[in-house]
Amino acid sequence: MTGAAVTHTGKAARPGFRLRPGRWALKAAALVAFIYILTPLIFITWLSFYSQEIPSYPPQGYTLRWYGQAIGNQRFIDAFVISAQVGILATLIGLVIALPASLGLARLRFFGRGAVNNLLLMPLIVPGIVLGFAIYVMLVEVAIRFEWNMLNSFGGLVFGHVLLVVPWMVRLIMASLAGFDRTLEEAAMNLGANRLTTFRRVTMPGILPGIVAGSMFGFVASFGNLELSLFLVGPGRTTLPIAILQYLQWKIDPTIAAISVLQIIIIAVAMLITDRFVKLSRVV
Amino acid sequence: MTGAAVTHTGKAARPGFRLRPGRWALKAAALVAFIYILTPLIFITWLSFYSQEIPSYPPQGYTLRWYGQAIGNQRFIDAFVISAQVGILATLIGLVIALPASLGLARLRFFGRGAVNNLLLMPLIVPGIVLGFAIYVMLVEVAIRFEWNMLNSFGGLVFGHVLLVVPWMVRLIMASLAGFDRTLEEAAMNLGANRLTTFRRVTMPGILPGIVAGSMFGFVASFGNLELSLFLVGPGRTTLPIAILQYLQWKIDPTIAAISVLQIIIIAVAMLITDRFVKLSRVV
Amino acid sequence: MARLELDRLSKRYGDFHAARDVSLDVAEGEFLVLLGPSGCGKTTTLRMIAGFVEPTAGTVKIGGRDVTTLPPWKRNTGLVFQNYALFPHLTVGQNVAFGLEMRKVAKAEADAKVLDALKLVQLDHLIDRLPRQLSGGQQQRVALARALAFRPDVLLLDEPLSNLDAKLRHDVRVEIRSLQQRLGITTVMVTHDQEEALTMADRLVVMRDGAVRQIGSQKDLYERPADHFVADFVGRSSFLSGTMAGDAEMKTAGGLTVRCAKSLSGPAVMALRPERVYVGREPISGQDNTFPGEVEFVSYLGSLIDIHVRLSPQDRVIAQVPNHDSAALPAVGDTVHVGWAATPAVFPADSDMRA
Amino acid sequence: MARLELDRLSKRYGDFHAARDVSLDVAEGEFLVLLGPSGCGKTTTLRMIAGFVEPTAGTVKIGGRDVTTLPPWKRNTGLVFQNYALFPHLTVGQNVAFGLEMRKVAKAEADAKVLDALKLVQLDHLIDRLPRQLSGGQQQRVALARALAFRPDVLLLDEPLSNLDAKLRHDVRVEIRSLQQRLGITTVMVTHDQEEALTMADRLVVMRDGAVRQIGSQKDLYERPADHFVADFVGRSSFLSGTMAGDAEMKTAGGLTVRCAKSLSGPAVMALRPERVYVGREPISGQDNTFPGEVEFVSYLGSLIDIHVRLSPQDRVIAQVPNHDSAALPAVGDTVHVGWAATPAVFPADSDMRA
Repeated sequence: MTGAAVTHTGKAARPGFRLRPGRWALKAAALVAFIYILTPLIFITWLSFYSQEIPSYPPQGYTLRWYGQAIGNQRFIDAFVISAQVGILATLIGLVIALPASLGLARLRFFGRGAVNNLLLMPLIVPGIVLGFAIYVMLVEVAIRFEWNMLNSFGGLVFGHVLLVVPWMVRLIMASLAGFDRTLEEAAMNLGANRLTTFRRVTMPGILPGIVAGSMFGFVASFGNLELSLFLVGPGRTTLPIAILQYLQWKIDPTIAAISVLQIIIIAVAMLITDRFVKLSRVV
Repeated sequence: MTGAAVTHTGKAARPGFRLRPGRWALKAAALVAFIYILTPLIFITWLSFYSQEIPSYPPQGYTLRWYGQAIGNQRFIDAFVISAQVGILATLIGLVIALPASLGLARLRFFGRGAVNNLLLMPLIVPGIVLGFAIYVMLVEVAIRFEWNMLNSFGGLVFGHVLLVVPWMVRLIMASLAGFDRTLEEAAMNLGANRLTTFRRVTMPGILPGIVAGSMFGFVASFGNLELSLFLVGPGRTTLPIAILQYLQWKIDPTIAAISVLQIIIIAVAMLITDRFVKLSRVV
Repeated sequence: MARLELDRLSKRYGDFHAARDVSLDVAEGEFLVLLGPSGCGKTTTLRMIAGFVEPTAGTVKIGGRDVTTLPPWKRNTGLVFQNYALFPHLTVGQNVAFGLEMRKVAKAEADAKVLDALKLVQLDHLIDRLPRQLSGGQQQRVALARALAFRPDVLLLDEPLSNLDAKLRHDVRVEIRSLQQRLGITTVMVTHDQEEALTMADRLVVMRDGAVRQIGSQKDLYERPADHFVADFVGRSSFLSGTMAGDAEMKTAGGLTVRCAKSLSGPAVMALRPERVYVGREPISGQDNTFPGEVEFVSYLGSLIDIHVRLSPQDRVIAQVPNHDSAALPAVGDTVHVGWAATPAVFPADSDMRA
Repeated sequence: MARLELDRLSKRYGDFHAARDVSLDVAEGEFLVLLGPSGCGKTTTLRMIAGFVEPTAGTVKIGGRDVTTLPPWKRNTGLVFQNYALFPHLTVGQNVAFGLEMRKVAKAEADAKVLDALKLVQLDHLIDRLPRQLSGGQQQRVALARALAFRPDVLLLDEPLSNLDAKLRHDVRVEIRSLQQRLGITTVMVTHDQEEALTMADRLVVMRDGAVRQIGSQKDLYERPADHFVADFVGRSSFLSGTMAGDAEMKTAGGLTVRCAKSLSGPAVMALRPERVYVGREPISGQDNTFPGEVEFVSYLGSLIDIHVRLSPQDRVIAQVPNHDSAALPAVGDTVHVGWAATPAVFPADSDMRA
């Protein structure tokens, strides 16, 4: 018992001594990265409280007015609702596809497994505009060929967004599966659980972190997507990023800053909640 | 020696028998996910060979003309060069920031480490339009305050794209570091290598997969980005995704399909090459 | 609490035979140990009994019922895994209750049985803990309780002690063995540790390359090993190699003529248990073989002392003497005499073995 | 090839003492083994010698030079890691050359030394292989060659055999030991395996809870253990616990009066080595203590047989008899007599120890 304690303490101290200059340099680098990413967020937050309408320096005063405008704007509210609906639906459909697909990819050896695996990465890295145009073309062809018009429909939008959600989920669920001890499944079967019960009672709880994190990231990827939606939204069915873009084409005032800050807060809260259940830094 | 062989064979056979129905279901699910992602890509490829200018069905014939148009279009060529330059510069700057930051985050315990870690995830999940607007606002404020106008400059564009590159790199380098056996560093130091030599001769080769994959993903994320660039490009300095968007606003013909296919091919080739050095499915 | 019969059980992966024609008959309440180096097929055999590996040929019967084609969850075996495999998200009590729950045992009855099982391993006070809050030894005992709670027909132990530290291992050995005897449950254990096997088993099975080499009691294996491999793997031996010269006589590589109690022909190997080799200042009387030699190495092993004696450039034997208080030990370089009785432990040389 | 001196070396992590006042003096060419259970501070001590852990207090001297504040790369020690830590992207030859390269040895000379080092471990034919193409035993030998190639002042071995399988471990022990003797290199090895420690060491250091409990030869530790812990950890013992009753007499928990060869007072524990306990049908003559008892358990261990005899409900001793051919062994339930000489192995009871 003491043994374990000692070994751990010993390991925590690994980096050894006389490494302090190096340590400070590394900490400084982490700080630079931190500031680099934080600065734009600080500026936009600052701007969202400016009292003047045209961004300039110095601020003439501070106000909460823009938040009121952002929350009160019916176009933004409608767009937010659409984005949320699309994101939730796409996440649910994505889960139905991604969970068994991840299990298959993680556990079975079959011809073309590596190819499938790499292909599932593609939506993460193919330019959004290319992917959006590809889906657009597909829906056009389907509409012409089968006279089934998904173009500019809610269904088409969700269909496209599922494509954004699945890769995130597959990645994160597979990461969880990689860390899952399969002898637990054998133990369950030995104790009398059939395959389905084993999955429900033992495998699922074990990979829940990956499922939660995958759903969170999938939802957020869908919620914030602009490029795909550009091709797929229909009249009167605008997602939040498009509503923001449209607003910006018309005028630039701190309303957009306010609505951006609100989105960042919502996402940060979602991350913190997820992080309580799943150490994101471990799973992502 | 025989021992090892046996154990491995034994493990490969783990899933056991009488599980065949389940296996087929999982393979089918992986296939569905595969087809889901593949279909849009197939459609856009098909379209790029249509001989008629207006997408319709059935195709009236096939041609390579659109590829010629895509490659011959000076606007696309210029935009491609800009995108490549921005991507490469952002990747290099990103590497300088991300490599020490990853080392610091992976190896040191300091106050706020978890926060920095999660913050570095944010650019992956904060909506691109929000991030783009935030950088835009920041550059505006900096321009007003310090009279240093990065807005609509090449430098500003690169600055923004570094923000896209860093999170990918940090993730992937940290994943490599997590799998790196630190006793190798102790071995090197014991053999007489100082800290720098140890890093160069032992640590670097060990985490090279993460660095390569991180650079690849970072570059691709920068190359394909639309939202950030929308706010940051200047007159006569258009990135490829923006050039495509502008072209699409003007007309929809298979040229865009052709240029999309070209991009997909370039990215796929980059992935395959990277995959030769680094098993992407292991590191991403 | 049932008889377990394996009949010519085999498992092939392509060209590789993980198990070949393994036939065993384990009596009700017997404690059988499968012993062998890694890769000998012992784990494959255990996994075929539990139902995780499908045999290529042969049958498994538990309590007279052929279970060869049944999935693991219909076999009613209790398996204790090497890494314990406790469900990390369930408490100790829920872990132990799992098997009962799968068998749809009523809540009240299950609760009582869980408590009984935990009392057996003296951990009933930890019923609400999570596995990660327990020490390795405690986890091991919970795994045992979990495997016993639903009264399996056969208890299967897969190197259950290999993750425990040395001192604890000694205690747990005795605990498991006495629990098994108290419950009278048919048990098959797999191990590569011969001391563990010798102390716990009613009967032992030595395996190699997928095949059974010898089945017998501790005494059978030690005193009458079936071949060169068993003589080397079970207990310590020193070996003399040479060629059979005539009736019950071997000519060693170094030219000594050694009497033995078995007739063979061709290249052969003689196994000598170190405690049956006597050392003295004078030729050893009353032994069939006695040779002079030079002490090459004296190894102090606590209760025992090993004396390595070189009889010729090619022949070396080890004699073991108990470490009694006043023993005047020979020193390295001394000339001594060693002697031993003619032994039947002479085998055709096994080409796979180091001599 | 230098003397190694540790003077009151200590390492604290907050309230936790990983090592306390460890003082050792290792002579040139000596093979010293640090022995103890996990967490006893042996690895921390080794890491302080190698320079990976900064001592809170005390000094490390190698060849008379104080290296306490030098970084690892300026210490000239050769460390063999438990997991070998071979550089996976370098060949065997490049691995072995690494230390020479760091010392800027000219290419031709370095090549010759690499070959020499690999010949020492008989692996010169594998010079162009990558580590992953080698077996565990071969990797271990490459690690040894790498640590020796640049002629370190001190060779440090961190449980170098724990990742090898049992049979191989025996061979490698002898190999390392004879190589060390041939090169005459000062060596410190860390292990938790007492058999390994006993067979390899010139001198042993038993550690517990960060502190040195006893330093001495095999014989010192076995025959004159310093305390309860050492008696338990090194070699096998059975223990009688009780209270000192008078001059060199202990009253056991079960009420027996036992003579010993040391005077103490208060609660005490007597350690009995099983080979010094004699069993017979009659009271044992010529021994200071002799008691009747009932045979509780007979354990067949190959060359040895353990007989567990219960003397009273609270007192049990283990007698070990060599497994000679015609020994008529007592059976479980028999009444026998056991006897042993008055021993100085009586210690104040250690509250941390199981009795």
